Amino acid sequence: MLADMIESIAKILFIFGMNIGFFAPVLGWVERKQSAVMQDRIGANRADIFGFTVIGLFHSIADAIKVLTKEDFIPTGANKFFHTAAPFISLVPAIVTFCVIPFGGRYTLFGHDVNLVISDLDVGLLFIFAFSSLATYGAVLGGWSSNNNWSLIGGLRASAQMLSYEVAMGLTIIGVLMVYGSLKLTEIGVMQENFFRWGIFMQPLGFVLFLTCAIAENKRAPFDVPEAESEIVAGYFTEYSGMKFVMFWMGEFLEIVTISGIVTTLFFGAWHLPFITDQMLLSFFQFAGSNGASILAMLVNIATFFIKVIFFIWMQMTIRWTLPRFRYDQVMKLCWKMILPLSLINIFITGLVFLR
Amino acid sequence: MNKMTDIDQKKCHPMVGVPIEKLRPKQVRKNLELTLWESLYIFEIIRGMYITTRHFVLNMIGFVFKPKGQKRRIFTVYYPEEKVTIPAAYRGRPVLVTWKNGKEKCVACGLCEKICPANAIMIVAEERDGSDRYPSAYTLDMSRCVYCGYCEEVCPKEAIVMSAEYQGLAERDRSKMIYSKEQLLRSEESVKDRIEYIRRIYSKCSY
Amino acid sequence: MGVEIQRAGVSPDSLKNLTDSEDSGHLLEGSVILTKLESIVNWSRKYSFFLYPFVTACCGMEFMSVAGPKYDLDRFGAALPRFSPRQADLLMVVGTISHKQAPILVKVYNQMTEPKWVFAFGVCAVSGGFYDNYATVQGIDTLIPVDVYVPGCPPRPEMVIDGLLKLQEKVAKEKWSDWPKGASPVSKC
Amino acid sequence: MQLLIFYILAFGAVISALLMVTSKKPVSSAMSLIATMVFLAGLYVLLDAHLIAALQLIVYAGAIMVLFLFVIMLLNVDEKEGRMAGNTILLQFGAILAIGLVFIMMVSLVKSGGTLLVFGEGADQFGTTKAVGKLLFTEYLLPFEIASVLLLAAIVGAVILAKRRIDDPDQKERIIPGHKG
Repeated sequence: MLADMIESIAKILFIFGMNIGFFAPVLGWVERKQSAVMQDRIGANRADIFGFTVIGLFHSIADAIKVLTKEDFIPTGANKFFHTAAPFISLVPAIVTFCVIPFGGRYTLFGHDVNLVISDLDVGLLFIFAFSSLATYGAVLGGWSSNNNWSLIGGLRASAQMLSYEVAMGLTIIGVLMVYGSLKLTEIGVMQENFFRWGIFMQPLGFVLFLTCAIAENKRAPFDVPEAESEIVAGYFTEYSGMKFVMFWMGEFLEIVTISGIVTTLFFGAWHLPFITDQMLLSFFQFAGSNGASILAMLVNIATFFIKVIFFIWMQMTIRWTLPRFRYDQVMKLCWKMILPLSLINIFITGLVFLR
Repeated sequence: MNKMTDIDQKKCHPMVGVPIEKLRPKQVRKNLELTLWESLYIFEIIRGMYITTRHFVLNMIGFVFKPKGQKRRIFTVYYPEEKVTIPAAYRGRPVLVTWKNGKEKCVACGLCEKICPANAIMIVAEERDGSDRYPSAYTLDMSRCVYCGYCEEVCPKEAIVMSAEYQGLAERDRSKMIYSKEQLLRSEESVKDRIEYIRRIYSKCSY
Repeated sequence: MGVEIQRAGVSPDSLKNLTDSEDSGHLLEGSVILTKLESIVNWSRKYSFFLYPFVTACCGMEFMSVAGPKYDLDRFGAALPRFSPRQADLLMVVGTISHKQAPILVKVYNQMTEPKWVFAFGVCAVSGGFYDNYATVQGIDTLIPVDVYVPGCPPRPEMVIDGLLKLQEKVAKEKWSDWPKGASPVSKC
Repeated sequence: MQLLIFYILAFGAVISALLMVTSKKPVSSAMSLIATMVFLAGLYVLLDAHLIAALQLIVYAGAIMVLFLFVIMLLNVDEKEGRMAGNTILLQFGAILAIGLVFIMMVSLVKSGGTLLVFGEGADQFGTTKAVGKLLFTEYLLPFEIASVLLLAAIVGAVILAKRRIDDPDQKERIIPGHKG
């Protein structure tokens, strides 16, 4: 019982620390620096503490402190409760969804069975969908409660876009579910031990469609019509300042991590290295004793998982800095006329092949 | 027009300064209907991402293994530490040129004051030893000056020229931007390039 | 349609009261902790300007060239343009402000949240430039307080960076007791 | 522990349901309804019905209520509009109905001897996706199919309602030539 407690607390702390402590601040810096490198610039590099500029990493610290000391503004006529609650509503689902994503397999440590997922839910995927659908309210309420027309339009756009892409996303994932026959993310992970059983080989079309839908659900660059600067000032967070505004952003950044986690788990073999099964890994580390071997294997698996996640974060950032924004009707057309039929075709073909 | 541009005795396109042999008409697709390949989007997106990724990777390699002696790919000017050299044709802030003995060349004729479109110049003329005219006060309002170069062009004595200076012009106080004569004086040596340039360029184009 | 500024629980304000109250003023005057905190916050503000580009005229081109790869405003941490004044720190007034445009500029300034700074970019914003006529505002400092003036028509990118460095110096030396209190210093327009 | 969580969730559900009825602003009402649904989903999780909980969140809290909010925001519904505060007969009828419902519930609670709530005592596979799916496609196949036919009819109806009639002379002028519907 105590061991279970310690295990789950350690896992929660790890994921929470990884998300809030590492990814949320560092992604702000990464986005800045990556865009700079991609555009042949140098990027933020002048903030220094005692003469040290850790290639501009202190700029995100400066941003954080500045944002904390910025005036917190609530416009007149705004609904204060919802105006304050909206950033939290959009931030919390982004953190919570990570608790069903496995970041490692199953190991036996000192006679104790360790499963590297915070909550091994039977309906893991549906849980993610449920909470990502709750994230809509953050945008909608933020837009409505600001008492501002730009915000309202942004909120309406956000809700319409997120609703329609949720439908499409649900359909794109069904192909994967048919292949692996489970909603449990750990089971899906275990089944991808064989390199040629990875989701990307089973469902290449599903992968492309899912990534598109996920980016659209996250409201990032090619699909950032809810916050289009050229049309509606800053969309649903026009009236937000200081910390609340940054909370929307943090939610966005954490959702990038979550999307990368899901894509890694469903399509890129979760925590497995290609061509190396768990058994091989364990036997490879046999020199360290049985406990040491499983600890080493665990570390290798966690590292593999997070390297894959970081790769997909990088990929999403590249997409964000490469593609221009869609028009609103194009976003809707892409969803209902392209992705939805294609995902239905994908389901049909998968059914033909696998359920003969 | 051509007289102005073939300074280097090279045949250049009058507009862009590119040798004519290198100029090729660029084909522009006028029809906006997408081909089937383009309307699939995905391959075009991959092509775009290839370009950005190539830039990213090459620049990252350039960061890690710094090329020695070569021109670096990232051409950002690290301004306060690094400065670009400015050609003589650049019109920086106007300065008053002095003779070798430190006296200003200006004879306070008032032409620059008249022609200045922003009314930035104000001259108070006086006579030295009963014959030499000189400006006892020459104020230049830098908060109004638009760097047009009319004053330089109209000056009969080459007394006011556009130098290559551009630093230290930003101020926290607007009243500090009104420059007096003492702040404007520069030796002839420091603006030699510009004086040569204006001699060449204004002798070619006679208005 | 006037814009009313409503201030809800500004965190620096409560801290400021500590230094401002008369009886404790002499005690906390040179307080190490407050000075340290002040300098840390000022350091962070110095390196994290979110711009609001109020671009009305040709200087916008030069603004783009400063923000572009060659001169790269991002090096100073001032790269993120926010088009909502609520989120911006630095109002960049780029270009000619006509009298028709003036109320809009003042409105945008009033809508910005504290702390905020203003950057006059180009001679038109500094003094009206050669538009010395009935239609143009003779310098935006007749409307709103300006922190840095950058002359030039348009200014070279280096001049803008000079101005930004000057502003950073100013921000680093700021004292919390100097910040404006209560309503915005600019009246409704 | 489970009982404590149950009480928290149940209390939250009841409070938010009351808030939904009593609050004056339509948006607050809608948000309270969403809160109720989230709490109910928590109750389902307590009863080991994970699939139902997830579906509750996705379908009701996630999709349907967003549409509700959408409509409320777009129409900007006034506070007084559509409220039946003035309609005393309806109010009385509703009160009687509610009291009757509470009475029936209490009777059944007394009859069952206080063991209405049993946590985690379902069958081994109770509430899993597999079990629900199996039941749905074997025992309850007919109701399931009928429901799907009903939904299809609803979709067709919606399409017909939303479709632009080309033969309608009033509507015809509005179609922009060359613009693909």
